[in-house]
Order: sequence, then structure tokens, then C-alpha cells
Amino acid sequence: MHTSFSDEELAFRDEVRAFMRENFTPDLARRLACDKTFKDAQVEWEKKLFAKGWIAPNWPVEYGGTGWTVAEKFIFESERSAAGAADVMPFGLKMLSSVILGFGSEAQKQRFLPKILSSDEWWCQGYSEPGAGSDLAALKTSAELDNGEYVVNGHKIWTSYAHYADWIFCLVRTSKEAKKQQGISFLLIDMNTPGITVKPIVSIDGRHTLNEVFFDDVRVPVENLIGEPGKGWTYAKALLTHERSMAGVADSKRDMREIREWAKQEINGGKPLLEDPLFRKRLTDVEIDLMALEYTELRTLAKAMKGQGPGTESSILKIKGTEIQQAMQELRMDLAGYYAGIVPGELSPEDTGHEFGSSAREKYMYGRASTLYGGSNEIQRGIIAKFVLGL
Amino acid sequence: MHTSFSDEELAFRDEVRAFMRENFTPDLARRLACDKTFKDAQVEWEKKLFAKGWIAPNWPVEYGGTGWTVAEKFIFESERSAAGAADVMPFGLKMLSSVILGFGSEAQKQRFLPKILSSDEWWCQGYSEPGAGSDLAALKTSAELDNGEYVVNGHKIWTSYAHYADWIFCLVRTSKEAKKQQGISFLLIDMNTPGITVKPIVSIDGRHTLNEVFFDDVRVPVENLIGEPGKGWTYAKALLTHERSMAGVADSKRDMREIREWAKQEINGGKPLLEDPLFRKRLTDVEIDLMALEYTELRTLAKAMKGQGPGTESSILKIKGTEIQQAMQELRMDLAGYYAGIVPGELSPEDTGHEFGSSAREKYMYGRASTLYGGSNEIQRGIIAKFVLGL
Amino acid sequence: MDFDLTQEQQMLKDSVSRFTQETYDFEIRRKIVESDKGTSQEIWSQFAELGWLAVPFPEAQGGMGGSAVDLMVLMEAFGKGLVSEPFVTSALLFGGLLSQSNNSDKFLNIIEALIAGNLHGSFAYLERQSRFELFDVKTTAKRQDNAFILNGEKTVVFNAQNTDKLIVLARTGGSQTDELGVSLFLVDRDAEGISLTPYQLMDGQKVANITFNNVVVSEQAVVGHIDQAAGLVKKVINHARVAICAEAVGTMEKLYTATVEYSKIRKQFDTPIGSFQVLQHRMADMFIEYEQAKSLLFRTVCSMDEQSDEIEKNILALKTLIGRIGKKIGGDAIQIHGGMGVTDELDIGHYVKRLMTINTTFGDMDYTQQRFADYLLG
Amino acid sequence: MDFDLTQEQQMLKDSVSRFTQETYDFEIRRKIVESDKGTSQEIWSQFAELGWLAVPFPEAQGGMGGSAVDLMVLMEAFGKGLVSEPFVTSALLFGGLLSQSNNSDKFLNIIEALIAGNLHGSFAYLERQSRFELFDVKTTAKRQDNAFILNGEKTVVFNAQNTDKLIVLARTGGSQTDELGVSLFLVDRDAEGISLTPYQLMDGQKVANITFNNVVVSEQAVVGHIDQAAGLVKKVINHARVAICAEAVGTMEKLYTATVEYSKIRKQFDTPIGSFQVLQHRMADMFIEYEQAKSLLFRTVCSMDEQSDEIEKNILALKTLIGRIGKKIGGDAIQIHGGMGVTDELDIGHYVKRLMTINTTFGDMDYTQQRFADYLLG
Repeated sequence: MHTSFSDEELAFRDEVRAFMRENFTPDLARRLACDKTFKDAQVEWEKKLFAKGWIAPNWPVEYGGTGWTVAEKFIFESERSAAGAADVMPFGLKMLSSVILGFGSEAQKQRFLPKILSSDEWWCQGYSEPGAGSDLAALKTSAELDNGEYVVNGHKIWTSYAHYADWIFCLVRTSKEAKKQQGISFLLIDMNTPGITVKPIVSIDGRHTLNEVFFDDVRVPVENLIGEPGKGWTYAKALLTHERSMAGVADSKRDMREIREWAKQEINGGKPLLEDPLFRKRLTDVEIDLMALEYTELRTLAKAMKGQGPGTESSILKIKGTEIQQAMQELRMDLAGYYAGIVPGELSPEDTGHEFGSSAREKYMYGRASTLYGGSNEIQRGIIAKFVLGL
Repeated sequence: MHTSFSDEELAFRDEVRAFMRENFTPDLARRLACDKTFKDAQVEWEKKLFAKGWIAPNWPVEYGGTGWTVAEKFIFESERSAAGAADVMPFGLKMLSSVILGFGSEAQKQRFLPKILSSDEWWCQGYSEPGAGSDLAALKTSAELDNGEYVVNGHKIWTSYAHYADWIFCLVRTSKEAKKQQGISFLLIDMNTPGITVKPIVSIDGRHTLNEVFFDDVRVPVENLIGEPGKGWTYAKALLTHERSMAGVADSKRDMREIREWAKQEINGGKPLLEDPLFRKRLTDVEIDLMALEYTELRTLAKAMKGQGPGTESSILKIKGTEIQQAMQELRMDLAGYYAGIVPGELSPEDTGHEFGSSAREKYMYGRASTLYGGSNEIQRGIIAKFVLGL
Repeated sequence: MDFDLTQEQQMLKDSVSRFTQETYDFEIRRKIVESDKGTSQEIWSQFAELGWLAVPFPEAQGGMGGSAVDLMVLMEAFGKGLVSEPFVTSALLFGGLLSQSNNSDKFLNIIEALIAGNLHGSFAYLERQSRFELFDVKTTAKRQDNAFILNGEKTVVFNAQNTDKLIVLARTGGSQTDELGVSLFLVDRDAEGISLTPYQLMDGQKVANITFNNVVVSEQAVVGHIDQAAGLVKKVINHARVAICAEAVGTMEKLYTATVEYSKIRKQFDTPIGSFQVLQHRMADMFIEYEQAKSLLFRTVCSMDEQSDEIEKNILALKTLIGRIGKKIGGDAIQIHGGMGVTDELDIGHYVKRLMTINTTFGDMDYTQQRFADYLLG
Repeated sequence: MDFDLTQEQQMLKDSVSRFTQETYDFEIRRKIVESDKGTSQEIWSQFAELGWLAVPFPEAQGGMGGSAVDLMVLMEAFGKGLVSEPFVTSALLFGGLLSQSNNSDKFLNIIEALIAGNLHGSFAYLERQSRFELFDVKTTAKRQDNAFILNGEKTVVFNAQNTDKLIVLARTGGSQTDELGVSLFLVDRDAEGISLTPYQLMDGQKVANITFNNVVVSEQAVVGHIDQAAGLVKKVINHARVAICAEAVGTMEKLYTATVEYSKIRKQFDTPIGSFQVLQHRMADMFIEYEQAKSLLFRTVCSMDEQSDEIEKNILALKTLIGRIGKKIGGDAIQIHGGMGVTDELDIGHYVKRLMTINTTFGDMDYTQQRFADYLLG
């Protein structure tokens, strides 16, 4: 039992650290944080990673992957996060790509992977529907064969960044006879196809990242179907597991450092909040949980290095990871006090009197959803009860 | 909306307060706290209440009740508790008596009520069985008619004070054909009848209040059956509701006063624990909950004064009341530190170095059960979900 | 002992409830909140006509002399209907300071205008550095002949865009955090030397930071005693605390009932999510906590009306419990509503944002719990 | 990075596990615990034969030079088997002080006897008033020629009834709570002037309060530096903290698995209670918390073996988390076991009592969390 890295790994860590410091500039961070400049800045950042060859650590080398070991992937992720650098958009580079690599045809790989890698085509994910949340098998959007094309009709919801996307990957129902989950297929759809309407959903935090996507007789070539018809559920499940293999510990550690810094600056009755006993209690509750979760993540990683899992560990990581994030968001909110309520509009922090109030609220509000997506924490507990405890 | 008492009620309060001060002496309290002297002391105390005519506030006046209003009953209970005076043993005076008064024959009333009132006959309750806890309908102890007598066979468990009891009131199965709950009858059994064996259960706190009671061909006269055969479940249910109409707020307030007093005396690093910020946080969490619960209890009482309820309020009182008790028990344990672990044997507090350590642990350990008896808190939440929220 | 409402209180409750259902539904509220001023003179005039603005003022000042229970009934109904008109700011803070000051006689015409719905007033007391300490005041008022000169900045002044007058908490003596040495000044919002930086809070309230640059106020504008305003401020803030706690109880009622209803309709895996035991128990807990909040509210308003010696203790406990329970009920409501809970379209999220704002306003739960501990334990 | 056990560690684990299943089952343990001495020389000799007593001592002193991971493996298995023999007291506290002192050479024969299972030793450090402050010491040691005279009282001395020797923490200088001015003295339990008030703790341990009445100890009996024992004590207590945390993790494993098994068998309303969603989720949480406790334990022992600069921080966090999770898992285990959980007969309650004792020992979770906060936040 040991936790040390090899000399090569330590050298790699230094290389990543240096890269992040040089390339993820404060100016880039500022543009990413602003809705108007977000997409251009994100593409700019991803192209830097692409140029370095670091854009797709999980892809096979022949398609542009890095060939990194599990440990190297972990180091990269930790350093990126510690530096406060943005992650890549996950829809193409992490989600769809794993489905195409696993189940797509050679033609599909040639057509789609290069433009995902270069961030020239942006993707979004069309799973959820108004009547189908964590329970994807209930989805209704239909794709019927007609003259060698699928005709898609239906309504997707909670589609992140659909308004920026060039393509959408969808779960659609291609057979009504088959048992619920077996009638579902995995289809790729060009967002420019006639009959697609994107309608924004303004979130509780006042921002627009989510959308509804309506399909009205949208015609899609059959060659855009992944794998076999009726197997979409299987492909989607493989992807869902993938989504839950990390707990975001590196991000949370960075957040905790920020919170400590802010608590030093926030004063009440002449004393910094960092000296307030209740705040210290709440802060250390989270800190200690996070110290433990970091090693839960490392234990999962160590198993992965041996080619095992992640199995049910991913449920622990999901539950504890999101609980910790929510606890931090609450700390941040409470730290900001009155200023957490500010909707800044065009005002600068100097005008309103607080540097982090508004972002604290946005994170808090958006974070209320983190126990919902990717399978709610209730469902994760059910998975543990069934598959670990045998109940 | 107001919370004041009338002048008559205030005068009554003073009378009760004076009575408790004079009659519940420190010597009596000491003997009640010791297992060896407990029963004699309890009888002595109950006989004092009997002599004063205050032993059975809930009975009709003609059988020895007090004729008090709801407010007077509340005042009596609050003052008794605030004075730290013991409650009466509930089995005869509160539980069985309400069943006899509601469903028993005149002969049964004449035979049993006077000796309950005078504490000359002690009762215990035979409901739970090894296979039937919160789910009483699953009970198996059988009573078969034979020559004008019931022959009882079976096994009761968690029977408090069976080793002190002269009589036991039991739920028994008199018919195997009827639907589960309909084959159950309510039977009174003399503990001196041949065939009864009492076996102690030592609790986790090291003390003996619980027992198993075995029935081996125990013959019981038919006139000891309450009401009709097969209706025992109905009678028992009426009683269970009765059991949950108070949240023990008066007791909890007294406990909180004690805890504050002890926290003043307990020193760590030269400072009393009462000044420790974390302890203050935990203590005020409970204090605030209790302040609210006191008014939840009063709201229930105000409804009762109008002849309504208690309905589902009793579930709130049960859940919150026991949660607060457990939180206090934990405070007490943690306050005692190392000394909470002491099993004192024959030692005095001066020997072991702490006044309340051992009793803190006993209360804590015994208290772990308080969310179990009388329908677990899980079952209470189910009742609220079903009957209040309509889920 | 009795926790029923009187007939008059029941009528007051019904009248607000009718108003929020018929005249002030969620869409109308949204339009008002999104308007420049964030309030509606039309709606405010109706408040006056319905007599609601008179509730907190004594009869001698032309008010209704409402009790703490009366005010609770009103605020709870406001909470249930998510009323965002600046009742607390104009009637309770601004109006309360004038009405309860020792020199209230001077301000009777202003109080009259308030009750008639013809005037809005705000209380400027927060500062950048003050957080929850009311008397951490750097804004100065220096005497000059028969006047005072105000200099400094006040932050998060409620309803500042729409208000006519301000009462400003300023330092006339003592050092930065002393209670002794703070005074109150009545000043026109548009007086010379005043400038606003307006913005909005998440619950829709329009607020502003206000700077005072050599603003001249006459001696006549002093509310209460010079140097000794702390007692009056604490009293008024305490009453406002109770009012927003009552509002929060109404908000919680809406949230827990809406969540229960949603859970009966929303299906997952072919069954209503309300049939899952885990969610049932969570909603049972929402209900229990709501009832507990209501009980402590009853305790507090009764103690106020009965002048018991537990008022201060009850208010600190209440504000703390409301904060704690508000977080729980708000969080559970969003979680159980799933995706719908995090959209701006549905009212749920807006109720939650109001609850969150209430937690912070006049000191959050951590702050008031520590003050409660100081009060109870020394 | 690797969290697997070595082959030797796996063997150690298996050997304890075989021992607790075959030789030291619950009924045998009960008899030993209920005996006068509360320990068994026969069992203790087996510990020695199996080499377990040698684990914590360096090879140079005749030990095995076990790592923190080795010790964790041993303690975790002890916890799982509810082993109540005084390993922590004799080997880690008493033995640790001797072994890690600068003058350990003087005590090699005692260490040898400890490893051989021929001797028990205890550490008398607590006092009535000290609660969790190690250096709140009133017991005095006054120099007189070449000796020291001990006077005072020590409380809750583990294994005092059965021990041969004591190390006593006494004040040779400074004032009551100073770190500087405490020293350690080795003394026979039966030395003249020593008297015991024996009693038992809820987890079955036999302890005593010990008074020292002009007990004479020679200069040779000083362990470590005079006046400067604090560092050694802190180090040894810290290691013992980790050991009992590892024990707690074993205890928790037993508790959560036994609870899950019970819930599959126990029926209510004709179905196993383990089929109720609410209980399923509670048991899922027990499992998650157990895994979290284990992760932080791994973090801590790895940091010790790797001499990282996070050792102190990790230990304080671990002790805190173990206290918090121990309460949760213990409480849930009893609750889900229903009536059975509160009987003395079933092992469940005894495991819970041990967990509770562990929380208190060497500072409870509230205490260590505040020390953690001081360490992390200043």
C-alpha cells in the first residue's frame, strides 16, 4: 500500500502544470466566464489542447488519443483542475466519442471523430424528454423508416448547449412493438436539418444553458444510426457509467481553497469569518469529507490501473461528490451574505461591493441540480443496495 | 390566539407545584433510581398520588378519575415533570384501564380497576412476539377454548417489568381461520397461573427491565376475555393512539436545564464546555427544536380542549419528541466524556470522578430504542405520508 | 390557550388570499418584478384600499393598531402568494422607525401618506463591511450649525429605485462598531449629494448602493434621539425579522404542498414518484418541519402580544429555525421537482429564492444562532 | 499507487480472522470480559506466539518493525472480531512510550517481556479535570535527592487491574496546563503508596482511578527527558489514535454487514425489512460512510509510512470522521436491528459500545475537529 508516483509521473506532472500555467491565461478565464464570449473562448482553449495532443486522453492513440496510463490521466486531470483550467466540452469528446469508438462503423469514425477532436463540430445530447428523466426507457421521440431515411418526431428537454451545437446525438424509439428498452436506437442528427426547433430554458440562476429541442418530421439518413437498431439503450448505458467514474475531487479542492481565502476576507463584527466557530465547523466538515473522498477516488483509480472497475464505486463517488459540492456551494452562499443575492447585470464587483456573491449564487442554484443529473442520488443508493448489499 | 392560563388554572398550577415539592422527596428519587428499591418506592409514590386523588387524571370521576379539564391535565403533567417527579407505571393506570373502561364488562371494571387505582396490582403488556414487532398482526400466541377456559401457548418478548407484574394483558390468537387481524383477542392473565415462565432480557445498558414471557398450556377463565373474541386488534389500536398523544416536552425541558448546568461544570482546557462553540451550537440546535415542539404540543392540546384530535399530530410529536430526546442523550454522553463509559457497580460518583457519566450512558443506550417502540419513526412517517399528504 | 384566528384575522387572511389568486397571479407578479421600478403603484394603492398598509400602525397615528398576530396573518399570506411589493421596507422598516420613535409626532403626515399608499420609504442601514452587525457604521453625520452633513455609502438598500424617502443610519459619535453614537436621519431620496448604483436581488427586489456626498439634512430630520438610535433600530429590525419569518412560513406551505402535488402527477418507471417510500418520508419531513416552523412562529407572536419576557429569545430562535428549515424545504422542493425545479419558468424556484433571501436578511441562521446562544447561555 | 495488501499483510489479516473465529468467539470473549481481571493470560500468550505483540516494535528492540499499514491490518481485524485484550494499552501506549523514548536502551528488558507476552503495562495520563487536554496535569513529581516523589490522582487508567507496570504522566515544572514541565515515570503498579479504585467501562475494559501518595521513584525510572515529555506523549497518543481508528473501521464493517444480513431475514408485514426502500437507502449510506472511513484511514497510514507532511492533519481528520461515522453506523445498526439491537445478548450492542468508547478515547470528534480547524485554518 503506497501513494507515491514514479519519477516519470512526477516529471509529467510538472510538464502539465507548466502547460496549464502558460496557456490557460486570466484573459481566457474571463472570456469563458462571460456568456457572450463563452463559445469562442472554449473553442480557443480546446484547440490549444488539440495542438498539444492532449485533447482526448481516453481515445485510442490511432484516433488522436494520448496513450496515457491511468495514473497519467489522473495527474493531467488533477493539474488541470488545480490550475483552475476549463475542462473540455464533454458531449463530443467524452460521451459520443466513446459510443462511436465502441459501436460505430469505420465510416462513422472517419466522418465524425476528426471534427470532434479539432472542436470544429460541437455536439449536444438528446436523451431526456418531458416524460422521461432518470427513467430513459420511457422516452417517446420516434424515428420511423421512410425511403431509406429516418423521420424523427418528438421533444427533447434539458439539452445543455443545444443552441451552440452543430449536431445532436439522440435516443429515439424505432420500434413500438418491442419491449420498452429494446425499441430504442442511437441516432446522430445534424442540427441544421429542417424541422428542428431549439427553445431556450432559462435556469433558476437566470442563465441560459439548457434548451428544449423539438423535432417535426426531421429526416435523417440511415447511415447516421449507430450500431444496430434497438440497441441504443445498451450504448447509452455504457456511456452513463463512464460519466460517473470521477468525483470531481480536484475541482472541489480548488473550490475549498477559494472558500478559505474568501472567508479570510469576509468580516463580521471586526473578525474574519474564518475565525467564526460555526463557519469553521461547517468548513472542516466538508474538508474532512473531501480528504476521505480523495482517497475513495484514488482507490477507484488504483483498481482501474489494474484493469478493474469502476463498478459500484462510481455510485459512491457520485453521491459523495455531489453532496460535497452542494455543501461547498452553501458555504459560499452563506459566506457572501447579502451579496449572494446580487444579479449583477452590467455592474462590476467594485460597484456592488463583492467579488464572489453573484457567482456564489449561480453555482449554488445550478448545483441544486447536480444530485439530479446522470441518475439521481436516490437511484444511486438503490444501485448500491441492490448490487453491493444484495438487498 | 393566546397562550395564557386562567386565574383558576394558575392557582391549580401552584397547588400541584407545592404538592410535588413536598411529596416527591430526594430520598424517594434515590430509591426509585436504584433497581433494588425501585418497586417499593414506585408503589409508595403512586399511593401518595392515590391518596391525593390525582392518580388517574384520564379516568371517569365515578371510577376514581380527577375530572380535570384538558388544560389541568396538561398543567399537572408539566409540573410533575418540571419537578423531576416520577410518572406512574403506565401499564395498568394508562393502558389497560382505557381498554377496560371502553370495552370491558361491569364485572371486569369492578374486579380490576380498584386495584389498579391503588397500585396493589401491577400489570405488564404482552403484545410483541419474536416474529411480530411493529407488525402486531403477525402474532402467533394462541388461546384455544377448552372446557370453558382458554388454553394459552406462545411466547411474548420485550415485556417491560414482567418480573414485577401480578397480571399481564395479552393479545392472543383465538381463531386461525379468520383474516390475520380478525383472529386476535384481548385476554387478561394472572401471572401466578401455572405454565408461565418469565425470562429476563438484559438490555444494552446492562439493566433488567425487559423480559420474555413463555406460556405453556396456561389455563385462563373465559371471563378474563375483554369484549368480543376477534376484536382484540381494535381495542389495541385505540390504546396505541393514546400512547402517542404527548411528546414529553416537559421532561425534555428539565433535561435541557440539567445539561446546561453540567456543561457549566465540565471543564476542558480551563474553560467550561458551555463556552465551547461546537457544544453551544449543538445545544442550541436542540433548544430551538424543543421550543418549537413545545408549541406543537400546545397546539395539539388546544385542539384537544375543543374536543378534536389528536390525529396525525401524534405522529409529529412522536418523531420530533424522540429525535430531540436522542439528541439530548447524545449531548449528555459527549458531555460526560470518558466518564460516560463508567459502569459504576457499587461506586459513588465521588469514587469514579463524575456525577452523571453512568446515567448519561444508560439514558443514551436505552434511548436508542425510543425511535422503535410504539410504532417506529419510519412507520410514523408513512402514516403522515398517507393520511396527511395523501400519498 | 387558543391558536385559532379571530373572525377579523380570518377575513384578513382570506382577502390576501383572494387578492393573490385573482389580481396578483404569478405572471402578473413576474411582469411587475421585471419592470424598471420592480413595484406597481396600482397594486400598492390596492394594498392601501384594502387597509393592509394600516395594519402595523397604532390607531393614534391613523393605523389599525394591529397585533403581532394580525401582522403574522398578513405576512404569511403574502409569503404564500409570493408578494414582492415592498411592504416590509416601506411599512415595517421605514414606517416602523417613524412610528415608534419618541418624536413620531413630527412625522404624522408622512405616516399618513404611507398608510394611504402615496409614499414609499426605505431604511439605509447596511454598509459594505457591516455584514450582519447593525452598528458597524462608517457613514458619518457631522453637525454644522442647525444641520448635519452626511457622508458615506450604504449598500443593498431595499426598494431604492422606487422610494421617495430614506432613513439613514449614520454615526454621530463613538467608534466604528459602537452602539452608542448612531443616529437616524430622514432624507429625500433625491436630495443633493445622493447617488445610486441600482441592481436587483435574486428574489426580484430592486435595491441599490447609495453614496452620500456632503448631503445636508436639517435638525428636524433626526428620527429618535441623537446618538441613541440603537434601541429603536433593534426593536424595528426585530419586528421585521418576525414579519419575514411569517412570510417564510407561508412560502414553505406553498413549497411543501406544491411538491406533494407534483409528486402525485410526475411519473417515473411508470409510477408516480410520490409512491416511492424514500420520497414519501422526505415529504413527511418537509411537512413536520413546516409545522415546527409554524409552532415557533405562534410562540413568538403570542409572546409579543402578551409582552412576555421571552420575546428576544423567541425571535432569535425563530429566525434561526426558519433559516434551517427554509434550506431544507427549499432544497427538497427543487430536488423532488427534478429538472422543473431549476427552471425560471416554474414558480417553485422563485419561492426558493425568496426563502434564501429571507435567511440572509437581518442576519442569517448561523449569526442568529450564535446570538441566541449568547442570550441563553451567556 | 497501490492499495493492496502485501502477502505478509494478508497472512496477518487471515491469522487474526481465523483466531477470532475459532479461538475467540463472542461467548469466550464475554467470559473473559466478565472475569475479574477482564483479560486472559492464555489468550495474551497466544498473541505473543502469533507474533502480534512484536508488530509495533522496531527490529533493533526485538520487534517486527511493522509499518503503519501492518498495524492497521492488525487493528482492523481486532475490531472486526471485537478483541478486548489490552493491545493498545500494553503494546502501543506503554510499549510505545518506552520504545520511542530517547532512553529506550534502559527499557529493553521490559520491551522484551512485553513482546513475549509476559508483562502488561499501562499509561496513567488522565486526571479528573483534564478531559481531553493531555497536559492538564496536577499530579506532581518532586525531586528529592536521586529520586522523585509522586503525589496526585490519575483516572480511567486502562487495564489497571491486570497491569504490572505503569508509566505516569506527572508535573515536574510549569503550571497546570503547560506543555513544558511534564515528565514520565515508570513505576510498579504495586509500589508503596499506590491505591486503586477499580471499575469497568461499557466496552468491557477494566480501568481504575489510581492515587499516588508519596510514591518514591528513582531517577532511573524517568522515561524520556525530564520536563520535556510532551512531544513523546503526543507522538505515541497520535499513533494510538490511528490504531483505534483502524479498529473502528473493522468494527463498522462488522456492524454494517451484520445489519444488512439481519434485514434480509427479519420480516415485518410479511416481507423482509431489507426490502423497504427507506431502509435500503439507510444501509447504502452505512456502506458509503464505511468506505469513506476506510479511505481516510488508508490516507493516514500511507502518509505515516511515507513520512508526508500531512500526518498530523490526517490523524485529526481521521479521528473526527471516525467519531462521526461511528455514531451514524452504530445508531443505524441498533435501529434496524429493532429490539434485538438493544439486548445485551446479541453482539451488535457490544460492537456499538466499543465504537462509542473509541469516539471518546484520546479526544472526541468535537475536540479533534476543533484541533483540526486550528491546524488547517490557524
